[in-house]
Amino acid sequence: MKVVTGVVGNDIHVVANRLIDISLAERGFEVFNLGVNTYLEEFLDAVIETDADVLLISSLNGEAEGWCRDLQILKSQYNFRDNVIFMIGGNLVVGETTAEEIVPRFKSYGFDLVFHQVDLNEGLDQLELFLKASK
Amino acid sequence: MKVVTGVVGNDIHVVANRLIDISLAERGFEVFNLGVNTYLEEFLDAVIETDADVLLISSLNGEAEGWCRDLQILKSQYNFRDNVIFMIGGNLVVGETTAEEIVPRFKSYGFDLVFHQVDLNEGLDQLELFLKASK
Amino acid sequence: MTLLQREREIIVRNEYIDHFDFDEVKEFISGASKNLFISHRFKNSKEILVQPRGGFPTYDKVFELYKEFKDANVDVLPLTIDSNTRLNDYATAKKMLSLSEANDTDMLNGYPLVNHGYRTTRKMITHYDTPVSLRHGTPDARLLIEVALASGIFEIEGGPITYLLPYSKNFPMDKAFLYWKYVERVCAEYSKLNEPINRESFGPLSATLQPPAIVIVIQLLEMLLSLEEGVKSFSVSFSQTGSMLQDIVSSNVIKKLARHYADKFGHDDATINLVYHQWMGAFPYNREYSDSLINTSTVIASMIGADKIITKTRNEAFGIPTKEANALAVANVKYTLGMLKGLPKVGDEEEEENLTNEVHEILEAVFNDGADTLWRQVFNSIKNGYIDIPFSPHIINANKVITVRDKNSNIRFFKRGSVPISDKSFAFEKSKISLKDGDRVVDKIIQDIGIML
Amino acid sequence: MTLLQREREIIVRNEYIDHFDFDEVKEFISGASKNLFISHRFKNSKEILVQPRGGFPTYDKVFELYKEFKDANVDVLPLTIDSNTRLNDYATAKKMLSLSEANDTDMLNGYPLVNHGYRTTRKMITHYDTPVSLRHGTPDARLLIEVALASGIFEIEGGPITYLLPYSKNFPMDKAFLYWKYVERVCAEYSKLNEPINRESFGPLSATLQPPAIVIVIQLLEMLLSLEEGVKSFSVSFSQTGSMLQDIVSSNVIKKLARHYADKFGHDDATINLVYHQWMGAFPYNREYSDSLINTSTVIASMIGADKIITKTRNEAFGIPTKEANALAVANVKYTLGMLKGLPKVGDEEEEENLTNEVHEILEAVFNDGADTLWRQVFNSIKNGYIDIPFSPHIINANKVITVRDKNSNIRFFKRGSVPISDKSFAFEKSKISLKDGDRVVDKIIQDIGIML
Ligand code: B12
Ligand code: B12
Repeated sequence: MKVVTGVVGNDIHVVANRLIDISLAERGFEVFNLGVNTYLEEFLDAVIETDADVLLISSLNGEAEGWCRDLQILKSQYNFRDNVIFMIGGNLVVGETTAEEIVPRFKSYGFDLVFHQVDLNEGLDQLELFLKASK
Repeated sequence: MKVVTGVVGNDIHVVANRLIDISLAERGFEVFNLGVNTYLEEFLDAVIETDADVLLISSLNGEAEGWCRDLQILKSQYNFRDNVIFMIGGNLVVGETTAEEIVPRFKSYGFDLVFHQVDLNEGLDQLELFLKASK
Repeated sequence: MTLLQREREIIVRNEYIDHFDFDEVKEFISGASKNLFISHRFKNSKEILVQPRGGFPTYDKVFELYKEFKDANVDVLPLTIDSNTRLNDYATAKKMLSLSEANDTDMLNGYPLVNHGYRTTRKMITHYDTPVSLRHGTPDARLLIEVALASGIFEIEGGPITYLLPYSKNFPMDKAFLYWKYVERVCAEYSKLNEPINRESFGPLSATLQPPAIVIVIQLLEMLLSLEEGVKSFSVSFSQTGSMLQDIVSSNVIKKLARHYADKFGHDDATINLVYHQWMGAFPYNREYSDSLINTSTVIASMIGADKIITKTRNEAFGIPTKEANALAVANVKYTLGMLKGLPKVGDEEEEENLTNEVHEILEAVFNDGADTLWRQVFNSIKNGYIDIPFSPHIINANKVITVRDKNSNIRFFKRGSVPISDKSFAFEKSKISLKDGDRVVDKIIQDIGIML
Repeated sequence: MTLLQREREIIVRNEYIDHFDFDEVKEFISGASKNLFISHRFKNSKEILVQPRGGFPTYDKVFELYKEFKDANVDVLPLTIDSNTRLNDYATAKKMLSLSEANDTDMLNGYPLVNHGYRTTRKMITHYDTPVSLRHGTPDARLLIEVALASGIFEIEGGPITYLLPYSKNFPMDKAFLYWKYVERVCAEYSKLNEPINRESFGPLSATLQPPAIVIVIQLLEMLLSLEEGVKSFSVSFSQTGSMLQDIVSSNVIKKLARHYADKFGHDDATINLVYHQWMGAFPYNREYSDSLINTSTVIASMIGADKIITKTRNEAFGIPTKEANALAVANVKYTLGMLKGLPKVGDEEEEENLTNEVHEILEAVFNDGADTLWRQVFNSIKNGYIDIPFSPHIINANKVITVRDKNSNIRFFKRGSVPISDKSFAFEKSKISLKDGDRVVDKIIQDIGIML
């Protein structure tokens, strides 16, 4: 399984990104880590180039919404193969909002899995469950 | 002006009592301090004996209610001269209750001035105002 | 039958308790779980044990309180006794207990242990299998501690001085000494059966501008009076003074002198631990500030290397805390302690020397008293003002000592009264005080009482 | 006209700002209230100054934020700049500012100072008559600091290393050095007119397992680069390491070495202050614990004798704090600082010696680099990994250093990469680490990052 990952936008919070890289590798994924400060188009290009199964985006500084709300539109322009999983997690908005409010919103932007203030291991467990279920 | 003061019931919190003693004296009152652990009857006896103008009771450990709710009854048994002021202050109940709830209750027991969690200087200022007004 | 045993039989023959079965109790204690003994925890733990305060009238409410505490990862559970029981008024306690049970409101400010009895209470204590500490304030605690020990409560707080001078107006002091001698002896007896029963003194006293020298003297004397009767595990304690430096100095001195005097009096086999009370004086009417205060005292407890810390809550100024607020405080303290490891050793030579001298000077005067026993020497020393604590409600206390804070908040003797510290020591104290011209001492005292407001 | 002045004229000729009147600004600074200068406060106050973080898009919201802070008795106000301005994207900042003003929602994560301009901003700053500190993270801060200084903001945070390695992925490092040289020079110029402008370095860096030796080296180098250009008042800083002892050791060493190197390079007339950042790493998702953490770091700030403390809030893990939560944190910190007076001097000789050695060893390697100027020596040292910070997002950072915590939570070098500490120093570090057999370093690192959770 191939995963493209990185931190979206002008966000430079790198700590979780390093840990995600390690954890994905340990779980047997082939990881392409674009690092911090990566724009949505760069992510999508990388998914195409690597023929990835999963795109796992992090966002910590609250910028996620601004950078990701056009995912749906971009998805329709790119020609993804079926079953690419779009996943985002971290601290997704500025200020405080509940997950109940945020998750549906980000799903409507085109994400399959959304994790607001959720530990990465729990998120990765969920990813594996999701992968199993959609097999 | 003569004031009888002390801490009611089995309460041994003495710190405020010492300060009240000093503050009353400084304000020109003649003070009869019965100290801590004083029962209501002892207070009333002292008022009679000293011909006091004010009875100033402290209570800190939450016992005030149990010891003071019979003041009205006792007052009618003792033969006080007019204008004796009955005053109580400190931390008047166990647990937390608002002053709005407590003040009327203690007034109904026969107190003229009731101070729950109020600084003693503020209380003594109020006493002096009250004395002026009732002259 | 020993004289003591005869006295015990009389004490437990009381209309408010069921038949007291000494043999069964002996057997229970002999076989009791090690987890119930704080002396065992002290031996096997390097961490500071955390103990809150708390007690409610009914069994069920205490059971729930304990559950809340356990969820907050408490180390030692408290059992605070109601004030009627403290005055041996079991009749009123009984009445108020039934009212509390019937109406589901608290008609008592603690747990009436004697009325509940040891058979019931033991269930709760063995259920949680955690050390419980008895917090009372009872001058005549003979029956109370019999029931407590039989229930599985293996730490008894108090002492003839520390539960008298701050807690009573006129209870006869000689009686207090004799009743506490009983307590020590019973604890000593039971200590032979399993792990030792721990005794703890109450260092905070009136919790208001208490001079460390007097606090330490009292701690050492209660320790000696206890060890003298055969107690093998004893905790000295003091409360946050308001100056981090003074806490550190007090801690270094009390640890050193407790060991020194225990050994000197032939009790090298006794274990001595140090308990630190979070700020015991007037709390601010501000929950945030109270949290800050509590946290700061947790840091200090770590720095001074206390063996146990007794916690307060953010509700302190307002009233008796709910079980939730109480458990929250425990969780926060545990969190902070968890982050403090490998702290540097700190001290202050000059201050420690001065405090050590003062303690020696006062103790020398006590030991030089002509009486034939230690307790009588102590009795006389209190009566003649060698030992004199500020803000005691007790009529026997001399009330001649006046203390104020120096510019760094250390508590200093302003007037020494009859306390026999040397001129040199007193000069040291006075040299630290800076009252400006025209400053009135009473204003300074008021300000110093309200230092945390 | 000097070369610098010519560059300045060009920089301020920018479509997003109104005419920049250098003469008027000069006059304003010359006559500005002393209260606006933190350098003046440092000189005349023995207390630790308290400074929060914070900034909002609109003038009105910042004005309110400041009011809230003032009510909480703040000492130094922050002005945090939005991220577009940080990247010199004034067009976007302008658009988002109008949207924020029109819709009353925050479309920027800070104050777009350039767009607001100095004439407006100065009103607010002179109104509060309190020192303001510029918090940005801008590699090319030339225009920004011109506007800031003209507004009355007389403390500028940042530096070519500390605002680059943790904050950027690929901004060219040589440019960063040159742009910051401009900043230093302008600050130096203005420092001649009234009280000195204070420059402050950003010691927390990536805020995650940063080894004190590297932090101190970077602090000293940014200090020297600044003083070299004529700055006379400089603050070195570091953030809570997670070990009280390591904070104390770091503080003692950085204070001593900052003075040492400033003097050695001929800057005996410069004032050096120490700033302590409350915990900058991952916060718990628990407001109570966060309060405890914040309070503990306040106590540590007092113990290490910092000159200024920069505060966090109980909302840290959740998101940007409201002005109320932010002001509450300030009030609590002030409360705690108020109760900590006359603290003991603390240290640890062995640790301080080791840390001092490490700093000297790394600096020696930097100064031995063949380049002709200090900034080029530093540049080369970063490029070749002499200076290497864990968890930097910047592509130039070597990323070969690995640190873990020892059993007392001190941060230790596990791999030194190319950092030129001696074998002896490295052996000392390694000797403290106890990884059990079978322990994986990555698990240890994850645990060590989450130490406060
Ligand atoms: C360390 C830190 C920094 C360091 C970063 C150093 C670096 N280069 O990495 C420094 C000091 C430089 C910094 C700078 C800034 N920061 Co910052 N920072 C933090 C802090 C304290 C910890 C972050 C961290 O490393 N955590 C440890 C890692 C392991 O955990 P994590 O990142 O939280 O991620 C966890 C989960 O989110 C999850 N996760 C992450 N990604 C994903 C993805 C998936 C799919 C899943 C399932 C899970 C997942 O897994 C991780 C482990 O559980 C947080 C607050 C906090 N959380 O305590 C603020 C915080 C993230 N920062 C914040 C901000 C705003 C900034 C700044 C803009 C400055 C400012 N105005 O305050 C700049 C950002 C500049 C920029 N261009 O982005 C805000 C974000 C606000 C918001 N979302 O509302 C926070 C929340 C602080 C706050 N309360 O204001 N910061
Ligand atoms: C110090 C202290 C003690 C010391 C007392 C030493 C002594 N002999 O004086 C010790 C440790 C011995 C102690 C013991 C106990 N205490 Co106590 N104690 C306190 C504490 C921390 C400070 C009291 C104090 O000295 N304040 C300083 C003085 C100057 O202020 P003050 O007493 O609060 O009085 C102010 C005002 O109330 C006002 N005031 C007082 N009287 C009057 C009268 C008038 C007319 C006016 C206008 C104003 C006024 O003026 C003062 C200055 O502003 C308070 C909590 C707090 N406030 O922070 C608890 C507190 C009063 N104690 C309490 C309790 C319950 C006890 C105990 C029963 C033990 C227990 N179960 O916890 C025992 C009491 C035994 C007994 N028989 O009474 C409770 C009372 C609960 C309630 N009301 O709901 C409190 C509130 C703590 C708590 N939150 O649980 N205590």
